[in-house]
Amino acid sequence: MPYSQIFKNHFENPRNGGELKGADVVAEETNPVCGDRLRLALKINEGTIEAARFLAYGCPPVLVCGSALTELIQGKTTEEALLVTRKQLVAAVGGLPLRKQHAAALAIETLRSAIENKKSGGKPTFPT
Amino acid sequence: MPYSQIFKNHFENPRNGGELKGADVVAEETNPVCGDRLRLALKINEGTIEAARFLAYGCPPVLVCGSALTELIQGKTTEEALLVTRKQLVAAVGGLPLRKQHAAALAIETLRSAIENKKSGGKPTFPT
Amino acid sequence: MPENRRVYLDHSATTPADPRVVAAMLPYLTEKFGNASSVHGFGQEARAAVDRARREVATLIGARANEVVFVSGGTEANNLAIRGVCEAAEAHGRHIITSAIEHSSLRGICEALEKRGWEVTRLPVYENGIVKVEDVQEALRPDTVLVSVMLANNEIGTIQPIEEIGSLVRSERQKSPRNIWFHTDAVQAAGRMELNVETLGCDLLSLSAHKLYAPKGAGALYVRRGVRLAPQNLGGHQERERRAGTEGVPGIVAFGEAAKLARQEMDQRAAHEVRLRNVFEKGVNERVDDIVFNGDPAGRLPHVSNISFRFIEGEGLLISLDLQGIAVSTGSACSSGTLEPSPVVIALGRNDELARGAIRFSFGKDNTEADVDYVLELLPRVVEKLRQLSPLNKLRKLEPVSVE
Amino acid sequence: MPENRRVYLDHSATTPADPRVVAAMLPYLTEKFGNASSVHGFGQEARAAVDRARREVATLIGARANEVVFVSGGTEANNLAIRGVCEAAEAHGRHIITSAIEHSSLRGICEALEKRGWEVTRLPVYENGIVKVEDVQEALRPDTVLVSVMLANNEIGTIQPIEEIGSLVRSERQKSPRNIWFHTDAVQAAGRMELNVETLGCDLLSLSAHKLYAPKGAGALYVRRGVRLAPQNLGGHQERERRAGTEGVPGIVAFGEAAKLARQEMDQRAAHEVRLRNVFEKGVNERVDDIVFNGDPAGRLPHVSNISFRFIEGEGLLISLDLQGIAVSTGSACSSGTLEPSPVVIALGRNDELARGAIRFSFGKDNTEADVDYVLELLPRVVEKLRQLSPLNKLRKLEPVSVE
Ligand SMILES: Cc1ncc(COP(=O)(O)O)c(C=O)c1O
Ligand SMILES: Cc1ncc(COP(=O)(O)O)c(C=O)c1O
Repeated sequence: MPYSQIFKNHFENPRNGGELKGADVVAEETNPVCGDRLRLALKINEGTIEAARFLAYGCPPVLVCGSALTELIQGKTTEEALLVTRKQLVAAVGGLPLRKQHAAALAIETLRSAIENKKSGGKPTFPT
Repeated sequence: MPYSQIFKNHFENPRNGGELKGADVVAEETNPVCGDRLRLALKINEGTIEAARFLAYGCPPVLVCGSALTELIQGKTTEEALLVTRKQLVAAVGGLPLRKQHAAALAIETLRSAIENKKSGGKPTFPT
Repeated sequence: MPENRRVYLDHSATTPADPRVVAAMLPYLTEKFGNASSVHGFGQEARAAVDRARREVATLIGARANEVVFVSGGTEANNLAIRGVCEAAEAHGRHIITSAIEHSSLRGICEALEKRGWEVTRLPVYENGIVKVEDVQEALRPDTVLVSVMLANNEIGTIQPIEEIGSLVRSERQKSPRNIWFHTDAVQAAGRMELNVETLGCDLLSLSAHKLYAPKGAGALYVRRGVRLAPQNLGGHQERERRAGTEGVPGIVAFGEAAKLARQEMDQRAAHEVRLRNVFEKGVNERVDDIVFNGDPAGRLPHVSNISFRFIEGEGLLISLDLQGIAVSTGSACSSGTLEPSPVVIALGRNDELARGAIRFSFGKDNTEADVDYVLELLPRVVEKLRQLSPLNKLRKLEPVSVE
Repeated sequence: MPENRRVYLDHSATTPADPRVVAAMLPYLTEKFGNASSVHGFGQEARAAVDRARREVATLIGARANEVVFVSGGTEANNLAIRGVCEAAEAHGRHIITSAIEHSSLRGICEALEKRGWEVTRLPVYENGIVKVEDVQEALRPDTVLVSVMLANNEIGTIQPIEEIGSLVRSERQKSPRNIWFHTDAVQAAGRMELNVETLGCDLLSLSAHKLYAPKGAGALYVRRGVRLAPQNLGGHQERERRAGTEGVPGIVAFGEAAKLARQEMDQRAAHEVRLRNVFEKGVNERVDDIVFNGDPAGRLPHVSNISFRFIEGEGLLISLDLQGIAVSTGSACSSGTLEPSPVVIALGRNDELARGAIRFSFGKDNTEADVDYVLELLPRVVEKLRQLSPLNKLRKLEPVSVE
């Protein structure tokens, strides 16, 4: 397997996988090119992300980025979470080959969708 | 080496190689395409080939055919010798690959030159 | 990397070299290392070994030894066949008929020809993954110079009606004497089913050593006497001017030995593999829901099982299994690592989800029932775990599996 | 076939695999047999080994790993280089410059290009067997897209002025930015002399594994970053889209190990071979008259000695020696068995007789002084015996050896 130990660890023991009961916001984004799909549900209390859960469809990096992303953002304010970059996420999964970078991009995009959705007070982009 | 045992035997122990002192006739033919050269010297007594000697320049089949030819014709009358075919000679050396058949052809040709030369009472085709 | 047990179920991608094959090959690395083009004893020893191997490979496919051209592998065999025939026949026409499920090498060669102005008809394979002879008949044109349909597919194992296509092409040639040749890629089929170039009626046939328990680095192209073929690797007299380059003697010797063993053990290998596959498929069917089997269940090679697992993606499943020491593949070996859904599964009329969720399990002569038990124990758990993490999983109870 | 002693003096034709190389390779035949394109552990293990080998081969020639393309041998490397560059550069010109003494593979490729309308300038090599840089300069035309001159010749071992030609081509490219590439065939040179693609200034460079104590069946083409190269074996993503086909992992691993050993042991091998060759050449010179040494005595690879024996033909000498267990060659390995006088020796200005009487003795790292003694003992006898049977022998005392 051409991935790092950190990657494999996330893949074998994904953190925060599943639905989130009583989520404040849920976003689901797909990569139109390859069909990868990430769903992110957040519980946000006074601007702080108290809980995050993900679901992933796609190649392993999508799942792993979902897992790592939830760890990165839990406990952060939404402002702080918005500052998380694709590069940081890639580092958090122990690196990704060039042709798998799009998985991290999808994760960041889904995070933005979720938070911006919340900010604008809108409905979840994809209702549970 | 892609040759038969008989072939190797002739090659290692050529019969009747060398010049022939007091030859009645000497013929030397060359293959103009590849430069192979065979020289045949005969001692002929009352129509019978009493001795034959050869010299060869060219790939091993030329030498081997020279050697085998002298064995085939010694003791034969010139008429009988003229009946020796390329096929017989090839058989006598244990077979030849297709691309080496020309060596046997050269040997037969040299034999004919020698005998015909003698018949017409002419000079050796290539004086010693 | 797996800790304990390792179960290799990817024999369509490559096979381990048989110890008997390695033993046959070893002397040709060291003491008998001559260049087969050398005139001296070292060379002739190598030449004799190459000739023996050529006879073995020829026998495996019912050909004459001098109709076998050794090359570096299946991809080169396909290149030499297609590019070689097309280059030689160009003046007679620039139309090829092939199938929608050829190996990526054949696919790539055809695409390159299209860029140079050739026309390529790709025959459909329908839901069972098998070409229809009527379609070949219909696709034939006066400017068709080559029909190339694989003998058995590398992803789903389906066996194509080569004999029928062969007689079609032959009768076409008889109707009006012309340049039209029939090639079949037998890389997957060789060693797994009876092969005879006379019965098949093919003019060219590709083989690869590493698919039948010989090392990677050797292959062969059968070229029927009389076929006009432009060599592709130029500049030497080897292989009767059809493929220049110092012969890869050790690989060729190994290929010969492997061909001999394949011929001798074919029936027993096939029976063994079918038995394992049946246990496997029955087990998966009982333990995992929302799956679709791909490829005609009866008209398949004995060793392949291709299954689409809904709601999840093949690569995730592949890697999850790999972490347990189980080696399988998604799509064809060459294209794994890229994100395209398998064109073969798509050609069956499956949607993208099913294509992306397709996994190939390919058994080999050395797999055991214990291997199958191990996979049957782990596979359902791994599938379930991934499904639990999939946003598509919610469709699970709603939609029955439908195969469009 | 030889009875007792066997002395192999044909290392330019091929070399035995080094036992260390075989040991490095063996695991990749059996346990580590994965397909390097497979995503699972078996595949990644193979991939990692291929990458390591790529680095070793790159290091041998001072290149970056990703500039090394693995192929099946030196002939394929030359084909990929020449045909690949020419196909890609066709629009810019159809003129090639090469030398009169290239290996038969390169010669064959150039002849094929000529048939398609390309023009080929073949540079002379003069009596010493070395190309003159001025001749390259003079041959350059606005439509020249490729210069290909071998690094060291396979029959006489002469080393060509590649650095100078490299800077010439580079400065040509700088004068007016254009498509002109420089290829060198380093198949004979690799492992026998220091090689660095930066110093040489070449854009492409061919290698063959079996010339440096690895098995036959692997080779490599160095392709400098930025060179436009049309792939020749199509239909797969391997080798960064430059050479399709399942990688011949065992052969590649062996090649990598052999490249490492060649780098480490180059100086000592070269010194050993030069020592043996000097003893040999001195001995022959003392014991046999009417001979001519071919190729620049100083500007040669360390291991080759090429001698024309007057009045006799090479093949007879070759076979006579073979019957004593001594392996040598006439002409290049590929063309032996045909009757053409060596084009290389002819290119030196020698006549047909000298060309046909030329024998190549090529030493290797495992030859010993005893080997040389054995040959020195037998060679004069064998030569004398053949001369006694030669109709040309009568010229012996009449004409001194003359080298036109
Ligand atoms: C059907 C088919 N054809 C051709 C090939 C290519 O053969 P090779 O791997 O020897 O290049 C393969 C193997 O991947 C195959 O399965
Ligand atoms: C200079 C040169 N180039 C190319 C080749 C061809 O390499 P291979 O034998 O690997 O096809 C050879 C070997 O015969 C050679 O000596």
